[in-house]
Amino acid sequence: MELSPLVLILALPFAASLAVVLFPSTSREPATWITGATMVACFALTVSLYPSVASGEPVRYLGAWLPSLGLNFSLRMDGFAWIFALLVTGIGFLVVMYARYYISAEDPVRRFYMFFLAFTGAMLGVIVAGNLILLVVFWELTSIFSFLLIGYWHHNQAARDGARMALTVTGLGGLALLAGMLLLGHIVGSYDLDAVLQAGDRIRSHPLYVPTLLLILLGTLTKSAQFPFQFWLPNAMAAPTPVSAFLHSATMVKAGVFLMARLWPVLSGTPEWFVIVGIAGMASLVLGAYLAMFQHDLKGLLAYSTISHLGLITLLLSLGSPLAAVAAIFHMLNHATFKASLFMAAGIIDHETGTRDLRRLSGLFRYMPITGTLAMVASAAMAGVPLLNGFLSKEMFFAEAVLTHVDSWLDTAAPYAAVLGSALAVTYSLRLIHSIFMGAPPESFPREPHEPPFWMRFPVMFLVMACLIVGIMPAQTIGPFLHVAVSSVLGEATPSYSLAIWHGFNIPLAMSVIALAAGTLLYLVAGNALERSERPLFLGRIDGQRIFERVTVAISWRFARLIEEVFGTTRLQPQMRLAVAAAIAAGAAPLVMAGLAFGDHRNGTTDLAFAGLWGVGVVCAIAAARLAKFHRLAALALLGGTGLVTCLTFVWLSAPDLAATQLVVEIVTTVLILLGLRWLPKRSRDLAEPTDWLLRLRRWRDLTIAVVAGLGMAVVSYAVMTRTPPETIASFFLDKAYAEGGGRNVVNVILVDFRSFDTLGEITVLGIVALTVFALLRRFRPAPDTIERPEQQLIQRSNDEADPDREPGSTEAEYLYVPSVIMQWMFPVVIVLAVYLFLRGHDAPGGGFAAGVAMAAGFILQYMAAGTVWVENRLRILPVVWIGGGLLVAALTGAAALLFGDPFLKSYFRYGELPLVGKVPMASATLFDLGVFSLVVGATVLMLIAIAHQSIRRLRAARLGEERQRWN
Amino acid sequence: MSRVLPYPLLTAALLLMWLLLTSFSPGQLILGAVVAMGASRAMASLQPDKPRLRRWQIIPRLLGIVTLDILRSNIAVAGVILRGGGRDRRPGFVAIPLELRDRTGLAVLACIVTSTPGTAWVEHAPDTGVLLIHVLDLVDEAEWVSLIKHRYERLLMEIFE
Amino acid sequence: MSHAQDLPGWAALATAALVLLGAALTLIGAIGTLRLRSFFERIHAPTLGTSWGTGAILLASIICFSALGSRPAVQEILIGVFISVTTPVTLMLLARAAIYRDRTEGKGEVPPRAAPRRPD
Amino acid sequence: MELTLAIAIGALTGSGVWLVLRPRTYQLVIGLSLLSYAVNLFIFSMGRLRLGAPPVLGPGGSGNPADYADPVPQALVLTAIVIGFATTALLLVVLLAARGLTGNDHVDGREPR
Amino acid sequence: MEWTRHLLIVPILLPLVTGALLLLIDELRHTAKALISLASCLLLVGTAFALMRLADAAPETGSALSLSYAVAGWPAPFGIVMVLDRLSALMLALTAVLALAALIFSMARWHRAGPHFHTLFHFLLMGLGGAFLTGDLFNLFVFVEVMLAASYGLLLHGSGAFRVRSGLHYIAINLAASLLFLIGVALIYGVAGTLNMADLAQRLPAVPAADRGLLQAGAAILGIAFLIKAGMWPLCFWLPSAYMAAAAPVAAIFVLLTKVGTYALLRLTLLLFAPGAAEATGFGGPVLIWGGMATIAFATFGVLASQAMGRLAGYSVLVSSGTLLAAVGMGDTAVVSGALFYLVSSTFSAAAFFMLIELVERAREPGADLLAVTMEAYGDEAEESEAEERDDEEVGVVMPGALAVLGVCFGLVAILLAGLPPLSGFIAKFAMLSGMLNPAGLGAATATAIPGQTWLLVALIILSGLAALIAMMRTGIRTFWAPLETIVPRVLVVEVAPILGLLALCALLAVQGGALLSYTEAAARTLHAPAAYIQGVLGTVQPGGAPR
Amino acid sequence: MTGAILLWSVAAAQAMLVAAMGCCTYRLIFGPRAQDRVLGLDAMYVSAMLLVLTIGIRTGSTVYFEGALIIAVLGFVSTIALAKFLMRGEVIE
Ligand code: NA
Ligand code: NA
Repeated sequence: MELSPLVLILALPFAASLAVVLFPSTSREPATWITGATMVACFALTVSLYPSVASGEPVRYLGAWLPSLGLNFSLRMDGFAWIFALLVTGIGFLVVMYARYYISAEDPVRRFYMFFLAFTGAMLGVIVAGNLILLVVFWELTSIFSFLLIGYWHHNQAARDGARMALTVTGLGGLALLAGMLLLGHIVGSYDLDAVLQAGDRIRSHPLYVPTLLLILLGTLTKSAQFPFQFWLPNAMAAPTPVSAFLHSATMVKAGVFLMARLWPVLSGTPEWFVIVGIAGMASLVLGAYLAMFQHDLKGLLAYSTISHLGLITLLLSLGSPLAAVAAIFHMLNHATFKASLFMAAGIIDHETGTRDLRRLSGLFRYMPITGTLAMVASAAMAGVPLLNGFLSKEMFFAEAVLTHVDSWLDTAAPYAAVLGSALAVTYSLRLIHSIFMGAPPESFPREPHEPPFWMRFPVMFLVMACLIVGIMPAQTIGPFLHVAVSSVLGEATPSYSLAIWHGFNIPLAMSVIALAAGTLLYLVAGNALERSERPLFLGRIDGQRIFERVTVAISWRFARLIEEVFGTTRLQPQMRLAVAAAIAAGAAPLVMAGLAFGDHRNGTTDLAFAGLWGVGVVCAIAAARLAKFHRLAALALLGGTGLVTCLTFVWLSAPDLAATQLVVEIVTTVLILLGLRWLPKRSRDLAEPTDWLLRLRRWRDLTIAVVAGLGMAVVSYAVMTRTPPETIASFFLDKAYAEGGGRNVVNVILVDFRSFDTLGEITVLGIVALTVFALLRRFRPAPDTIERPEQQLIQRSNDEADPDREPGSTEAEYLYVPSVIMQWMFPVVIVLAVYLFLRGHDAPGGGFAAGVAMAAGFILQYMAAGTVWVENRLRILPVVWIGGGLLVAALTGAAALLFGDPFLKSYFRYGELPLVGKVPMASATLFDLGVFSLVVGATVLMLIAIAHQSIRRLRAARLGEERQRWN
Repeated sequence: MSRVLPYPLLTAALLLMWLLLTSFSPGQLILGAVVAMGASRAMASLQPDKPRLRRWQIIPRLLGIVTLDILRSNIAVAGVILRGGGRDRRPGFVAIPLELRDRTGLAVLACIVTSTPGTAWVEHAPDTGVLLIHVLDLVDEAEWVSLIKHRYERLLMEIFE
Repeated sequence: MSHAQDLPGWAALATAALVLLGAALTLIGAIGTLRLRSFFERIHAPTLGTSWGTGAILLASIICFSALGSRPAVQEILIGVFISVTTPVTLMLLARAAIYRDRTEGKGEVPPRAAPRRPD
Repeated sequence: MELTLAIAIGALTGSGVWLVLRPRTYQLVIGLSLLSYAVNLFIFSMGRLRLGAPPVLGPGGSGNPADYADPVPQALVLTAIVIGFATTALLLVVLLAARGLTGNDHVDGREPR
Repeated sequence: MEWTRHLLIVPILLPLVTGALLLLIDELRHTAKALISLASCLLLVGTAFALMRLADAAPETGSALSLSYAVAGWPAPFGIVMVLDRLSALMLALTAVLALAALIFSMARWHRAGPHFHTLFHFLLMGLGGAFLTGDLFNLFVFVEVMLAASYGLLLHGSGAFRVRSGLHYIAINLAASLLFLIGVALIYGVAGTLNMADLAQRLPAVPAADRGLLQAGAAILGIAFLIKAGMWPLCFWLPSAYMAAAAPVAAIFVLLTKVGTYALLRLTLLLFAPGAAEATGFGGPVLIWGGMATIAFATFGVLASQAMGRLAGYSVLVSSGTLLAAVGMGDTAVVSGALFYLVSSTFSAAAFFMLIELVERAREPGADLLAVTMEAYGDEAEESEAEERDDEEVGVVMPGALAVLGVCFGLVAILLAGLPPLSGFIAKFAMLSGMLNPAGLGAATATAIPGQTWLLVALIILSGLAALIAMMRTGIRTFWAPLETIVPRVLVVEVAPILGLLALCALLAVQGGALLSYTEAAARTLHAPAAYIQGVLGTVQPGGAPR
Repeated sequence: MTGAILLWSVAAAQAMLVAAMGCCTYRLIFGPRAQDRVLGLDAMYVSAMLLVLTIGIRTGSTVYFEGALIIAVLGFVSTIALAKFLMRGEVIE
């Protein structure tokens, strides 16, 4: 990025903002100086660009950002931007100077300057952005940093509320602006400002013009605090005064009118523009001025006055006439100067007296005559008194207001509104001056007020001087610069206008006189009433802030919660119901649309035994569903029955591998659930069958869903089974299994070779689950009613204790005395079986998985026969090692292929010649399967043992408890 | 010997099992031996009571007797069931004082009693040696006691004690 | 289903008969579990299936596969051995559990636990 | 055969769905187990039914591929069985933990009012 | 060149081996485990970026091959292939970076809060890697299961009543989804006879009309499974609680899990039902669009209604899910490109948020958030014991100025979630919206008017940003501004560093967004040219070179 | 002829075994007590094993043998777990 002055102007504030962080927070001087210097530098840079800007050709910079989306880092400074940049940096500098004295050392000074600088950068960005989206970027940044600045004293409830409200409103506007800019880009085909400014006719005639306009206006009107979004600005007065002086006179709120002026050539001139902008402007003008009169807070008065003056500008822009636009631009500058000085004066007063309440302030003039004089002059400018800059633009405004642009009631009302607004401005300006500086000296101030330090007062003085000079010699001072600004906005449409104090006796002058006189009269009549009024007349009940809060809370909180409750749930059953229903719908929709016919592909005749078998299976399943609530054990046994029938089905339909695997899994699952059942207290029947009709209805609904789901699966599976099978990938496997996979059991070859990757993933799942189960059970807390030994054991134990010939625990010993012998002798048998299943897998049903589960069942058998302690005194089973080792073996077997440049998991197979034995098949897949075996053993044992261990954990805890009792 | 082959008989049985499962080939013999030895070692780590077969010659006789008894009982019980549960039948428990103390012997006895339809092993008290069985058709209690004691227990005691 | 034709007649008939016998015994046993009135009677019934029911079908299998000549089929013996070793374990444990439950609930038909013979 | 199996799949699905819509955790476990049987059979049925087909290639890998049952769904079912087993175990343990921590066996951890 | 092919397996193999290896190391050797884990994760990041470069080197369309890797050496469509294209490479890189951040964060304390954290973590990465790379439907199921299983473990990591209760829901619903997945895959196999995605795409036109309904039913059921995982309304209610319940680093990596569903939908809809075969989709597109919009709407209200920050974060994950689903449903290249950018940005920001929440909540006065706490008022003693077991003080350097740093991070996250400039959230949103409004590119003449549903979506996306702004502002003010005396939390550098890193990435994505955007544009174009994918898979060459 | 007899009798045997399973199912569902259910399941396992053997005979294939063997060796594991649960309320102590 070359160091174009434009880039520098933009980058300096941000860079300085970051630089401020680096300085210690204890001292405020460096931050102040950096900020001031940055402002000066930016100001100087801007000034240096004057020659090129004055030539009429904007200064440009183009950097690439996201060219494919039309978002470029394009900067563009024309006269309008130039004068605004000057205003921002100039007033910025003065505010820094002022803030140097204003911000107390107890405040986090660094943070203030950081945000202040960043805000300045963002504001400059809005001004010089040459791309609509880039403009939005900076626009949003101004919202964010203004939020941070307003909330600077966030220990204050008011500051927090003000900041929140400001960001909510301007954030909403910003997003709308983004949408509007997107539409504008869509209409124009470019986000480039130059291109957009060229495309006025296309924009105004486009069908999307109205939504575009609405969205953009939503952005600008919220930003400029225009009706009906004006309410956030008074609340933003909780900000430190330098912030108000900067943001709410020259920068933040000006961004809105700035953008309206910027896009004025392409958006204005239509009835929609006129009506919307006009109403907003007029309402703001009058309403702001009216409400300003009633404010007791000094800054509140200034805030409403700002709304009113921005309304004036907005109203001017709405008119669509070039002369009005000139007036608008001129008033933007004028307002900035007098309002900034007034804010700073207000800050001085607050600073010196400790209050901003107009009712408490009085007679200050004798304590601070210089400040008082300055404030009076600035107020006069605000009221539009001749010889001051405010008067000039107001005259132009009056002149435009009386002209008829678009014939409507709005147009007719404009001059009256203008006079009314001006008169009210006179009233509140008078009230401001009179209430603060005149009258009796106050009885008590928090501290004795006196003049502020010179350099704190200097910025006010400077700005007031500017008001005066411009007011007296407009053409010689501001004239050329204003012309550059105006012509850069209006281009060829720039009208001829004259900046003079005296235009002769004309209607605008008459209006000015009326306004001044009426305003003064009003203050004389009602001044005291204003001072005593609790709230504004008529509109007092309409409290923007409260309405805002109510609406926000209603929409963003109460309504949101309602929506969350109605359209969401945290319960599981509705979620399951929805999932099932969605699946049914998803499956049914295409079938309904495309139709479904059954085929005639069949294998074998209906076998009665098979049908009977499934009669058993179905009855078991339904009974399990029926009994699962109160007869858990029965449901478990029935589940086992269903599983058994499933196994038999696999046998029946030529899938012995599945049968074997399902069988061992079945057995282990049963043991597992039984282990778990010990920790589930019995269900009592008191929460029994539903009697309530609603519950019954729900059960019927669930039953319907279940039946439909079942029917659906039945129909779909029948439809597929009766179709001629497609050409599948299976033939490949059948072809290659023996020749290239080295196994006759195709299913097993698929598992350990063709699709060994699936198997690797699958055993990982098993391993993960085992580890999870283990982890979860380490923190296991049983249900309170299961912590005690099971009922049976208690009874048996008490029987043992009652019998003098028996010792506690002898029932248990006796119970297993004979059976455990057989159970132990089955251990080596199971091992042999597991090895057999494992080695056989490649050629016949079996394989690592079935073998592993079988092996695990062997271990469990021993645990059941003799108890955990007994087994673990004899066998050191390290299930986690089995899991890790198994995974490593499987993974490394697969990875070994990489050494040969082959892909992962490629298997090698050959026949080895062993003495005595002969040809022995050797497949690397067997090694892989060994990994599977190891993992499965480890995982299964880990899960089962982790549950089993809870029983002895409980014993240990009980023993600890007993000991504790003994010691106490 | 005992460290390498802690349970020679078991190892042999497991080897036989392996060969039955696979095939009687030299390769399987070697493999089976390895597997059987490994399994026996695993068994050894459980340190079960080591049964001593003192007179294994009697085993075939016992087997024969049991097979025939079971066959007979099969017919009898099938008859009972097919006759509709038998109203005149008198089921009941029989307590038999056993002298056999060897756990393996008892286990074999349990298998025999249970496998024989019509008798069921219900409860055995190791301290007293009293065995409680349930009989489907109990005609003469003493006959059942002597059947168990003389027909099976005696032989088992000869084999194991 | 060609293998059925490959079987020598005697083997086929023997197999058929044994299979029917085994299945019939098992079925009778199962019917027994329905018909017999108390649990301790019912516990006798399944042993029909586990003893000669299984034996007959295993024998049928041995004859069938030996005759088919695919292998000297004696491995079925293993099934017989394991079934007759493992089923009793279940039944023993179950019977014991049942009698304890009956005793606990005070059902009169079961005898109390045998008292030890005290040394006189 | 096809009809029988289709009905079986349907019945298992129906029972399973009914149970997973019930409020007790144990019902959920049993229901998901039944559903996984149903799904396993469903996957299996997608390879079409073969009665009496040789499940394993003949010695030396001989045999006409057309005579064999489709091995792919079988392999998929095997994987599904394993994963189903794992998840059943997990759900069971979570159920136990939830029972201990929440004091009831409702799937939501609290009894509805 | 050949060896680079093997890089395709590394994102799966490396975490697998690491996870397994860590199991063999004693549980008490935390440092050793952490270091191995970290090293592996760093390697993974390197690999992912190498893969991204590899993928990006491929020409975009035409006869280009997507890179494929035949696992076990069996050619597609019979064996399982891993397929690398720009999209999968992007997802892998995203995974790796996020994993690194979450892993570093967990080093402060979480990795010791329960057994085998690192192993589970790496298995999760393995599942993610496999899911993104695989070109086989059933293998996708397997890897999704690996991912889910690990996520169950990680979600329950640390235990506690709320966690277990949410875990139960999470597991139950995902099990149901997995069953649907299986049904869908099986049905597709039953009708089309293949599992390979590319092969399936190729076979589709040849499927007889009579079978088409069944095939679509299979695809639709599969779609429901993905939609449950992606969190589309009304199948998404499990998500906020689950994510809220998870430990911070776990929740951070969980942000990716919903993206797997979205990824699969994107991959499959564009591969199987490419724009050319529009009639084959039937209802897929509208369901995604309307469902996505419903999700955005619901989640937006959820964001507003959330008191606890974790819940807010959960709902904002849902917002991004809905946005992505709707964008996928629209399917235009420009929209998909923007959506991919959005995917990256929203993932980073949500992950950073989840990690931040834990640190921020340490600063909360106890009882400051009573309402939020009542939701967790379930477990009582369980939490105590958790504290007990965790009491071994975390080791590491304490972060100075913690509160300020956390505040800045929070603000940045808020900006990201609201889609405000200057961070990547804005660019992402802009790219998507721009794509929606200018499907043929900015300035290109559009013959057809933009349909109403697009307008609705645009509005929803913008409004969801506003809601996020309001909610985050409310929360932030309550947390950082309102309390009179904030407890300065003890925050370690290793905890803040990953958050800052992710946020810095978001900033970088904004500044240098062009690079990623041109990548996602290329990725979107590749996705819209399924022929190249298919050819790359089915015309695969063995890495070893030797024919079998 | 003999082949037909064999097939017929195997089919009949299968029907009988299935019927036996049906009887067991009755006990499984209706108990009346838990021990009856366990007994029913145990008997069902045996019938299932026999059914596997008959399928082997019918198809002339030895590959189904493993299934039967697994039931013979391990089938009792789940039923003894159930029995022990009834007796002790706990499977592993
Ligand atoms: Na018996
Ligand atoms: Na969390």
